Amino acid sequence: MYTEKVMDHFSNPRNVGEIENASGVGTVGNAKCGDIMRMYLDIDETGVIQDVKFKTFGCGAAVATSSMATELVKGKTVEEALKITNKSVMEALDGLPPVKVHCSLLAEEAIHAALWDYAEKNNIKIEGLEKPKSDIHEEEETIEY
Amino acid sequence: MYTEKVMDHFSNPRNVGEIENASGVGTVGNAKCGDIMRMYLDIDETGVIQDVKFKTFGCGAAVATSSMATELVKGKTVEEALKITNKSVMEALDGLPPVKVHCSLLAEEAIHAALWDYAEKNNIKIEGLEKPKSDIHEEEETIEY
Amino acid sequence: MEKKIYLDNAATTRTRPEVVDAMLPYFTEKFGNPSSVYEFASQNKKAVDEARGTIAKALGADITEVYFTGGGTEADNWAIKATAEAYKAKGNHIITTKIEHHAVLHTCEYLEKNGYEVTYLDVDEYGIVKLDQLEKAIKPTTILITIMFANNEIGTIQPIKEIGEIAKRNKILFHTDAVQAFAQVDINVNDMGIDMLSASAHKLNGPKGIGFLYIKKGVKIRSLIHGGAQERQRRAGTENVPGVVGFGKAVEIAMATMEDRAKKEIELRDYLIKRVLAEVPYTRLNGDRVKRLPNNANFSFQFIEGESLLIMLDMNHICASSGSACTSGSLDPSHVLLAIGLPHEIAHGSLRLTLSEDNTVEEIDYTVEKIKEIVDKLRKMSPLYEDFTRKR
Amino acid sequence: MEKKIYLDNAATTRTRPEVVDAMLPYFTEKFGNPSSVYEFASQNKKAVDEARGTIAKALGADITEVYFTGGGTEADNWAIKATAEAYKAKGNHIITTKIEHHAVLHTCEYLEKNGYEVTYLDVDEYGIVKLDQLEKAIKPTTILITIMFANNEIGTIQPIKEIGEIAKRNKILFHTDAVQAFAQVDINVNDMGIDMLSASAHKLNGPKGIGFLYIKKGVKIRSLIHGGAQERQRRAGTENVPGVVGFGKAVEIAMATMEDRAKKEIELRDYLIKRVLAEVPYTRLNGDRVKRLPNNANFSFQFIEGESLLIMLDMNHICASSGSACTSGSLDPSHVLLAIGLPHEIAHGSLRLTLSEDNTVEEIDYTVEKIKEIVDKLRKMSPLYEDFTRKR
Ligand SMILES: Cc1ncc(COP(=O)(O)O)c(C=O)c1O
Ligand SMILES: Cc1ncc(COP(=O)(O)O)c(C=O)c1O
Repeated sequence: MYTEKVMDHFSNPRNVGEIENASGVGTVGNAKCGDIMRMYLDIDETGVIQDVKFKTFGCGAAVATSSMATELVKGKTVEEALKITNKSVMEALDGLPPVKVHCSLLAEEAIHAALWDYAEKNNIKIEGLEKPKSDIHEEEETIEY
Repeated sequence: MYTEKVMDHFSNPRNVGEIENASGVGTVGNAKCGDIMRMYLDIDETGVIQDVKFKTFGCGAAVATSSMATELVKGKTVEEALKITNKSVMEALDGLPPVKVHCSLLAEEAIHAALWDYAEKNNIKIEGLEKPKSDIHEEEETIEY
Repeated sequence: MEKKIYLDNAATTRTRPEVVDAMLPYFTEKFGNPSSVYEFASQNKKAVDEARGTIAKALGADITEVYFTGGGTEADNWAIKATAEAYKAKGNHIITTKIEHHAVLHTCEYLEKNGYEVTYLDVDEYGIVKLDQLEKAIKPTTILITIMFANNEIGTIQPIKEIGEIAKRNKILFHTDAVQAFAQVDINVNDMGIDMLSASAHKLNGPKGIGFLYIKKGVKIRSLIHGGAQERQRRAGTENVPGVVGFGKAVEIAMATMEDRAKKEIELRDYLIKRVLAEVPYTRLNGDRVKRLPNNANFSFQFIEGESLLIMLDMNHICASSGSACTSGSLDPSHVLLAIGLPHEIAHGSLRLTLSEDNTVEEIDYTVEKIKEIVDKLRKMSPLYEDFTRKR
Repeated sequence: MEKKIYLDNAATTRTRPEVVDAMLPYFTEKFGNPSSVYEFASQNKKAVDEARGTIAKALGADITEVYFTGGGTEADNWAIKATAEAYKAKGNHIITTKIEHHAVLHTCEYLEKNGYEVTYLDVDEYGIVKLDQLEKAIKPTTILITIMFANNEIGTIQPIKEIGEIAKRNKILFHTDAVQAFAQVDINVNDMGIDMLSASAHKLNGPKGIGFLYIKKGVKIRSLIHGGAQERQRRAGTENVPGVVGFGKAVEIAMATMEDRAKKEIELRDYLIKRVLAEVPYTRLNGDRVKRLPNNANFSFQFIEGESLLIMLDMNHICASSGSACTSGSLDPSHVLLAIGLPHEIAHGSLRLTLSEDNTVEEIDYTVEKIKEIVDKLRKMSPLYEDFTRKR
């Protein structure tokens, strides 16, 4: 079902984790659809993404696209990061099964959401970045075990 | 599908043939249904069936019931022959598949038709014998080869 | 049992040992459910798609256009019922022929009871559809033409390409029941304008219980069997993996050997036909002399009845058929033989012999001798023959 | 491939070698069409009826009440659609549950689009139908109650006898999808008031592509597949003789070993459940603790997603399932888990392990260790777990 690259990024995901006091954090997706991605960015004063971490609740493709997305943004400037699309993530993974394409969209949105957070925190406007619409729009009730 | 008795009477049918100047001949069934039976009876002055022959166009069951019917009537008086029913023919054959029961009816009717012919020829009335309704009711058109 | 002579390959065929060998691993080793995500099962998905690809290639179709079913009958039912349903808004008229297999005929009769109108086209004395009648039968409400590729009883092959053109010109869907024709004669769904095509594995040395429906891309048709998302959501139910794999293997072999096989069968068939017609009097060949399946011979022997003939052949270890297998036991003579104009009594006396490449000249010789003996014996007991000889 | 641990017997099972052995002669030797009149083929008719007899006995039914189909899905479709059609004059209301297999659910949805009304009953948190709700749902127009015997995801066994009594009291036909239950738990159609019952061979170590529908004598129901006169004129299509024979053999063995097998499976299952619940925090068992199939365990692991878990298990050669196999790949969480009240995020994190008698304690131990490792790893990457630990 998945390409070798996807399987590689799924079994050995790069940049899993959190960043304390990150420059920007974005969380997209929702539990109802079964995918939640959170991306942490550490951006220096020159606007270069020095570090990136992610956490993902989701299928193999969701994990792999998150992992690949972090690799793609690392070392990039904010402007360059903005140009990373779901297509570039997919291509970098040698493709995804049709039913999993939405996962790559989520990765794109996660980057945008983290950048948006960074912009808001620093009170700057990033050209071409819109407020991401996807987010955990409903907290699911928790149940007792 | 068929009992051993049926197969025996089918593969070695008894009394196949014609009787010249038979006392009575009866033909029942029609080509449309795929079964035609003709029975020849040779009846002596005392009303005893001295000889019997048949010809049948039909399936295995039709042939076997005809054959069995001839065995059952041979040596019987007209009155006794009249008592032979399709059930007695079937029983004598150890049964027939449900779709083939109509063949045994045909055998009963063939006996009746031959007796009717005998009665008509001799201008007598046989108690309990009605004019058989079944007969070749339509000559099929023949086709060229 | 003594060695039998099997001459009923239109009823069903022997599954090839190579086919069984191909199937075997999928029972006890690679037994996973193709829909499962794990590697162990996804190899089965691949195996299913490989078979699908082999079949698509044999039809000149795309791999996404082949949908597996539980047999030819299901494929026929699916094509006809689901089209009727999907195109209800457009119309309620279906055109078919009088000589279809019961899988098509009874499905059409079912639809007639449910508000559809069905035209059953006549055929000529050789069993060929009259194209002008077909054209005339088309109405604004016609949504489907379903005409079999080759007939199972008399082997007649229809002018499928011409029918496809008529269907296309009138923008009507065209389904063909190719259960007897697939992998026996050349078929190209695109060249022939076929929108849907049914086939069944056990007619071509594959296993029983597996068939397919070809559905041209873009043809909207509903599901017949609802449930899981198998077969691109069009036919639910856990895939019969061994069956599919066996089907694929059978098609692979049948396509590779088609030409040689047909040549061999035609030679043997023609020898059989020639001898029977020459040596058994009052006998006719049913169906078209040329436009017929390579392996089919169908005779009518006047004055005798088919079942008796079959049983006596059986007693001589010859397996043959009168009407189609699934209707023997019924008392009606074959609807196909009646449709080509045979009177009842002659239709009753018909014999179908359908060969395979494994049959030999010796078998055919033996069979002809036995036919002669048996026909003679049965005629001697036939009141119809008695009448006939008296009249002469 | 390294030795795999197969824990997905609800998706499909390994065909038993004895079953394959029983089938084999019917491919290449006794390959005749059971409808043919000759001796060579009539032995196949006998073989089919022997299998039918074995199955009838397993149900406490009469041999004439068992009709072979191309699988469980077809049997479900047949029972529901054909009843709907046959009893149209009486009413248009059908009662089922929210936790049926898609073979039933999607068939009901299809009927809804065609003028029928369907009530989907709730189940309690263990997946058991509420009998009082069932009683209340019955209307004068109700023609069919279709409730599964045992659920394929969470293994819950329904109070079938009680449902049968309610159906009988209200003179409504009762169909049960017993695809997961047949030959796994005791079934007697007469004692339980079952009018129709579906089953599928590949769930009980038989071959894929063969199932049956039990139809009680006197139940009038139409055909789903029209054509030849097979299966007492109720289900057309050349009989899948090897499939039927394999089904018969599988049932024979499954019935003979049922008691011992269940005992063994229950022991292993309970060991698995006990360990997982004790050793993996934030985990729940789905389904009823007692009224469940002997081989079914279904867990939800909070904060993680099922597919990831499955793939990682697969990388460790463990075959398991989240929702039902035929819907994996879909993005919706299991409708069954939602119906028992799980929130979406938890439904997404479910794992179904379904054992066979061949599984060992060692395999279970290994599996539990792997589950622990993987769940831990996935939680460490889960934003939901992060939020949860932060909140604490
Ligand atoms: C022309 C034709 N159509 C349909 C069928 C039905 O195929 P199956 O019996 O495999 O369902 C057959 C054979 O029985 C056939 O010969
Ligand atoms: C409860 C239930 N019903 C129906 C089916 C469908 O059976 P099949 O896939 O054999 O058609 C299955 C299995 O897939 C099942 O588990």
